[in-house]
Amino acid sequence: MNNAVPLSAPAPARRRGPLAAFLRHPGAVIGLVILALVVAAALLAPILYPTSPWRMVQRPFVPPFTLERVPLGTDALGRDIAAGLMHGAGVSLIVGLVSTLAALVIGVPLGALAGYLGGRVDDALMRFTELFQTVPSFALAIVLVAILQPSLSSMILAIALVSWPPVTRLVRGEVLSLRSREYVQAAIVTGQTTFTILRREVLPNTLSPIVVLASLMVATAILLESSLSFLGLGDPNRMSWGFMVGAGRTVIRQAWWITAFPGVVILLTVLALNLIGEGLNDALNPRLSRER
Amino acid sequence: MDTDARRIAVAVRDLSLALPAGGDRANAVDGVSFDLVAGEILCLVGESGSGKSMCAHALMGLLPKAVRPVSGTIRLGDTDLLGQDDAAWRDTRGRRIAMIFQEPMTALNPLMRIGDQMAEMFEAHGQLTPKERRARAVALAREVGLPEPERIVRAYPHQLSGGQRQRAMIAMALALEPAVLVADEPTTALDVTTQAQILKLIRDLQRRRNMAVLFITHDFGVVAEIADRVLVLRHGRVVEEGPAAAVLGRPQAPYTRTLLSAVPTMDPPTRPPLSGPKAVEVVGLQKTYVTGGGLWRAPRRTAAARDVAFALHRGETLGLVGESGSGKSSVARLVMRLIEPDAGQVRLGDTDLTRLRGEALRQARSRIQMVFQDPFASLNPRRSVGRIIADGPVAHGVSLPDAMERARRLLDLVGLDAKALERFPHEFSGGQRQRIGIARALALEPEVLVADEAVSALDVSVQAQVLALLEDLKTRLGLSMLFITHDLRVAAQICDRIAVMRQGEIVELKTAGALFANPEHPYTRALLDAVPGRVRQAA
Amino acid sequence: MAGFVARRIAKGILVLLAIVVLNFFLIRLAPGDPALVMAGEAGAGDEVFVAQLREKFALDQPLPSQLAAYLRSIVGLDLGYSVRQQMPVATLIGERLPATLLLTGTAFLVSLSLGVLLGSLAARRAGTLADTAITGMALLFYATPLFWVSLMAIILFSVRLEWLPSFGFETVGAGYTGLARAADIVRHLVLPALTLGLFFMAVYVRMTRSSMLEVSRLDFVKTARAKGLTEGVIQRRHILRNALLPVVTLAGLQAGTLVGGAVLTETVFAWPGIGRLMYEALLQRDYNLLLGVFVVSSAMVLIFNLVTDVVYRAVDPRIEVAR
Amino acid sequence: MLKTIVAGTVLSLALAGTALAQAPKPGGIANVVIQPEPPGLMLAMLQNGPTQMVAGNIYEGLLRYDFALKPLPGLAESWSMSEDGKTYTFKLVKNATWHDGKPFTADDVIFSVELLRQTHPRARGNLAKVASVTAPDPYTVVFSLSEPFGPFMGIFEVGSLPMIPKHIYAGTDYKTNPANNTPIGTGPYMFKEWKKGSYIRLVKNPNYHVAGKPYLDEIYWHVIPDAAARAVAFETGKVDILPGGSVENFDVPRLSKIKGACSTTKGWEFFSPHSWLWLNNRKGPTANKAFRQAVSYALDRDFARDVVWNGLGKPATGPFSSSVRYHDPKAAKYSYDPAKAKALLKEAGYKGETVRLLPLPYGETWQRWAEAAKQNLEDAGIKVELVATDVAGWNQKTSDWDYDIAFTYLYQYGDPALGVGRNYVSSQIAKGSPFNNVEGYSNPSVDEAFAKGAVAVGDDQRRPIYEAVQKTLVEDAPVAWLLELQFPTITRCKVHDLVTTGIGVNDGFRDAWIER
Repeated sequence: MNNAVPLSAPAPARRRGPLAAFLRHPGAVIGLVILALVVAAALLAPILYPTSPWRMVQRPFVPPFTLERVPLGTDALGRDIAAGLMHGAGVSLIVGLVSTLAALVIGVPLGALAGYLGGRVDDALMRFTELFQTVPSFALAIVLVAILQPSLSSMILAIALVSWPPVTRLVRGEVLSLRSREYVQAAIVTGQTTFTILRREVLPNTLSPIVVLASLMVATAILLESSLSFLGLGDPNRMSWGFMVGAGRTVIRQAWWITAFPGVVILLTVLALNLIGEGLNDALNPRLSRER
Repeated sequence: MDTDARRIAVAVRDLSLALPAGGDRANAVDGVSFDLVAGEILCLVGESGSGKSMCAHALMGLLPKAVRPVSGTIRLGDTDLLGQDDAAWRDTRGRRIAMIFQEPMTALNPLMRIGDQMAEMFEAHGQLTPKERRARAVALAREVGLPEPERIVRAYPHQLSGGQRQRAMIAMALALEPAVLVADEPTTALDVTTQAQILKLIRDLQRRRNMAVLFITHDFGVVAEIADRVLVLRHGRVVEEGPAAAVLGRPQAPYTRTLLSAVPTMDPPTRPPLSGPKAVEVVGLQKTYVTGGGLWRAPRRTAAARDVAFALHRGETLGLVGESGSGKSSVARLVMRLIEPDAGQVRLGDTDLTRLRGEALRQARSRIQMVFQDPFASLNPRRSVGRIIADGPVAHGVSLPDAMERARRLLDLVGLDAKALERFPHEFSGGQRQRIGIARALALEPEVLVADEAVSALDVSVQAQVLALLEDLKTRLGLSMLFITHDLRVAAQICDRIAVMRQGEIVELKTAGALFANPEHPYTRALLDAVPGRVRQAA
Repeated sequence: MAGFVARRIAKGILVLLAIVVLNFFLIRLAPGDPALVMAGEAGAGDEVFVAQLREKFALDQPLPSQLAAYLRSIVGLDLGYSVRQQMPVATLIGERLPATLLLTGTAFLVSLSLGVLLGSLAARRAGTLADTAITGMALLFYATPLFWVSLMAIILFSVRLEWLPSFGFETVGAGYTGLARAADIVRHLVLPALTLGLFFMAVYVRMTRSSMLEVSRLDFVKTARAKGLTEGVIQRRHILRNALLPVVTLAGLQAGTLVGGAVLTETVFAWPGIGRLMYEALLQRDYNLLLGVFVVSSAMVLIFNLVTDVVYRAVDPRIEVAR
Repeated sequence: MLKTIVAGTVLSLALAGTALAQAPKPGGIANVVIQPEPPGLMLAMLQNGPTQMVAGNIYEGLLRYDFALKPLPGLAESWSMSEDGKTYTFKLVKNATWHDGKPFTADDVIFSVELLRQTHPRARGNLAKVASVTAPDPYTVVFSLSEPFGPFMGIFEVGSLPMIPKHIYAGTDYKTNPANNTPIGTGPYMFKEWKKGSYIRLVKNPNYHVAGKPYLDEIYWHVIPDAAARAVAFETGKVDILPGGSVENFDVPRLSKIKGACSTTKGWEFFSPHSWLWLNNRKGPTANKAFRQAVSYALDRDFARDVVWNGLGKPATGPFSSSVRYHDPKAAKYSYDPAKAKALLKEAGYKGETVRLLPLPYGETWQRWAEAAKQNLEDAGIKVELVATDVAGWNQKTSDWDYDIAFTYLYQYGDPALGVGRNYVSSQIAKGSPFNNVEGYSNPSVDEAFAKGAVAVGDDQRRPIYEAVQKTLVEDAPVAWLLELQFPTITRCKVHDLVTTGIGVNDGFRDAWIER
């Protein structure tokens, strides 16, 4: 019963800022740099390539590094691969971020309610979550996009709808453990309302794991987007990386670069997000961090 | 004492262990020397951060990677342990020096049977056949007093109680008859009656086998109970060393004296009897936890409160003591309406707290406030201290500036600088945090304070300060207090009356003086007998 | 245990029914219907033709009665009839299921065993070059789009090196039997199973590694060290066994999704499994078949989860009490 | 026009000549790609492309057609037409049997006509003017028409009027007859097994009514859903025959150039697939004729052919494909002229409304084409939004008229009365079908011309009617014609005589043999 203070008492000075911890993680820094480049590409695309990335600017199948105007070559219709990559960055980021946000918007309140209220509410919400977790998620995403007919928004919705259950489960678990935390009980005892307690005491303290999960979800969403686009379920008006790989696969033998470049870019972006996620995890959840 | 007769098992000389750069001090342990002698128990005493556990781990070669020995020797026979390679260390561990740990709950592999974990000891050192190992495991289990040794070796750790697990750990440590046993706070996590049994077991085994024991503890009661010699550590340095009787009886170093004086005595001060109006009246409180169960399985029922009834008079401190699982914390939470009772009433003056719902309950809560056990878990790490204290008043309609002003006054009242308002909990020590927690509870100007193990997690010197503060505030503000603790010494010091709980029931309730002088219920007696250091103190 | 299993099965059946109802309506929200698809594919068709087809598909009935009919047949363990394919849905799925189970099962086992092996290696060597190499590789596979790897693998191993066949389940018409046929199927299996397995292997590597690192900080590991056990025994007996528990949970979740989640791999490698069947059924609006695939793959998920829990209970003696 | 056909015939004769130099050898297995997997093989119930392709080996029609679409004997060995064009008499081959051994007779023909009128939408239209079918003797069938029907001799190929065994289907529910899963016909190959998702296996019919044929022992139709995988399958030698449309056009030139690979664009003459953009004549900018003409001028058909279709096909000049009877090249009007398109848009008063463009969901080529067309239209100043759909969605949107512009291509079946008129006459405006007058064009003079053309007898009467209607249609631009499509069949050169008629691979492999 007597809770002795841990072996090495966490003296106040020992606590270092999460930012510093994050930046000490070499992978995280690399990830951040790559992600910054992707964001820059998305922002600069309309300036560097003001014309539509769909425009046929050269003869088809120009190999990369041969023409200065199209450094990464052209695709089967003579469109500039570099322009496509730049413009596609925006789509990938938007899909990744918005669908993750949407999943959080669904998942966090449900998880918080289930975890905090417990009992029947918890039971009902968990059964509901289970429903979505039981249906294979990629299959469900495909069906959803097919139902809504492919477009940017339907893709975002579909990705959000298949990716919220883990958020709910995570938040529920965190809230469940936070609910019995003494400072939450203290808030109850001091007569604060349930809503205030959730907003002020509970949710802010679930933030770190949610941030970590969210960074990984963005990565997964970008992969999902590319997979759906690859199957031809993307928005035909938006140039996206997955679309480029899908469109290029039929000619992969003649023109490897059409598939290779967007594939590599997807890989790097997802990799970057994962590295950032790991860095965040180490910085925000020191308990789980790697061997000292 | 005749030095020739002392057989030195381990000689530690000038041991210094370096902490990683950037910590609050350079060395965890600084120039420590001591001998472990066969047939003798050396107690290493100190508060948290004194480096006592590091010494123990250094002896086993189990220091954290970041902590390095920078000087000194640890001689076991002819070898300096600090200089040996991994293989030699493996040979030393378990066979020549064995160790038991603080947390019996986590120190055993949850997926292995107890007997297998004991047998592993022999396996690790290539002794005996598997069959013989099993037989020895049973014998060891019997030796440490585990019930039904044949059966218990086939059990998994979770099927054992805390005390049984610690016995199993001890059995394991003794398996290869090591010359030296290192025990790192082995009874800290145990209930007081269990603690007494384990201490006795260690003492007996040590005598029977003539082992040298290094016993790490923070509890002077335990020291009094078990030590032959005592070594007091502070900030990694030896403050005082000597035979137990000498150190406890005639401490030389001022620090030792401070520590010893901070240990509450078992003699309750005489307090005037109180019979004012009732601040809180608890009637027929019932609570049973139902876990598991369903269509095909009978649920498990645990009684947390069985017909609990008591009254708390205005200005009185009522102690609720008991071991873990006795239901004392549940009663505290029932009184606070943090959990719902199955039956019974909690009356706060004229108000029946158990009847209130929603907004009415929220309003009524300001009248009864709580101080929590864990200074690290009871403050929201993401809110400033000022807001933590002010949140309550704000929730009851006080404007934020006024509430902050009140917080400033309260910080002053609990002995903290007003600058603390802007800072965050992690910047404070455990004792300071507990003061913040008290300030938070007082912010609503309650009539009743419920303190749930409010000083249990604190070092003894800090504990004394916080107790004094509580006592002082209670008198000054005219509060009534329900004080929940497992520590009878603490209860003796602060309580007017004490209720002893067991399995959800109050078995005895009387004034502190009467309870200690004349315990009636056998359980109360057992509890009092088990308090470490009591015998020696009485002697 | 029997009670536990029975309870879980009862719950699973409820979940399945809910899935059926949900998806029944979901699917019908999609534009078009099977009659239109078939008319479209025929390249000719008039209103009479489409109306005939609708009647044939029983699409002229009101939606609730269609659902009621479907639920009735589901309760009787009948997945209905695919009018488009002119076959019972159960038969169609039954023909495809073994291929999917073979593919995903292989991918699963390979990825799990390799993942645990590499993950524990990395954990043991935490901080060393080997650890960096393994985690780096895992991260790479984790981030690589599955379809892209598949394409690259086909180009390299089938087209350039001509080591392995690029598509299909077996060499059709070769007339292999017995062992020769098995060997032939294995050759076809290698590429899809590997590309599918790479991602999951990455998942298991990461999971095993972090789980082992976490367990290695627990007290009982210190106890084991204090016994003088060798590092190998400590890793294997104390750390790995405990670290595998969360991996088992995750593996159980994923084994389930593998059944329905191999759409991409099956498409790229022309593997005759139910992932592809689902995608085709969707495009053809073959409602009964699509629902059937959903029911079967969801049932698989539930079964795998149940198996996981049973395994978990067998491995972890604490569960009985915790529940 | 005539010249092309003659040239084609000469070429085919020349090919036949070289083939004759090597005598066909019996035996061997053909591995063929089928895409997508057919929903069934019962040709009377299903008319999907893949069904026709496989089932063309199992079933037969009364006639076949050469590359110039002249009738060839099939199950009918000879035929004659009465002076008034209202009575047609067919003499059937006498040694034909069903795969289960029962003889094929005139009763089967009469039964098939009845059955197909119920189940086969195109046959229903084609047989509209047939008043009665009678059998004076077991091997003679007489069709009596209510009025003359110009293209009547063109409706008897296997896909349009397959012969169905009466003894199996009579008196049963056709839709659920178990024989639908094990189809029985008179064709050169018999159904053996179907491993769903993998392959369909046909075996040689030893009792085929043409002596010595067929040559192959077995045919495997492989289901490979991914286009790239299909290409690889051909390259690695897993399959020997890629029927038209089974690989993406991007791959056609490369695969054709592989050592030992041969390709032909022949075998599609009967179908003459013609592609165009449906332009919704009812509402929106596309209701304006000038806007529709602008669309036609804005499209770069040469780019589409050269880049999207890899040089396959030729720009369409009007509603009639060049292999359809009475095609008039002089009707052509629209060339790639963005400037003119812009001028017409101004004239139409187009104010930049967004126009929805529906690609045809039949694979990458069509998707690329839609992307290219979108760029063409945007270059001319039309704001275009691509709407993604799948097959079901596309069919629903077009048959509900919920589109502005939509890609399509349709078969023309050799005669304007069979495959062209349906898309332009006002009587064919009806929701629920994506193959009729979907654009909603209505012009009484066009209606009348197509009505007259169908019942007129003889080229001399029919030609002027159809030439006039082509001019009117081109001017009104109810749709924007794109390309006459070509779907080359790629084979290994060791496969001979695969494509011997204007129906191509769909006519079955009865002449095909493999050099070994």
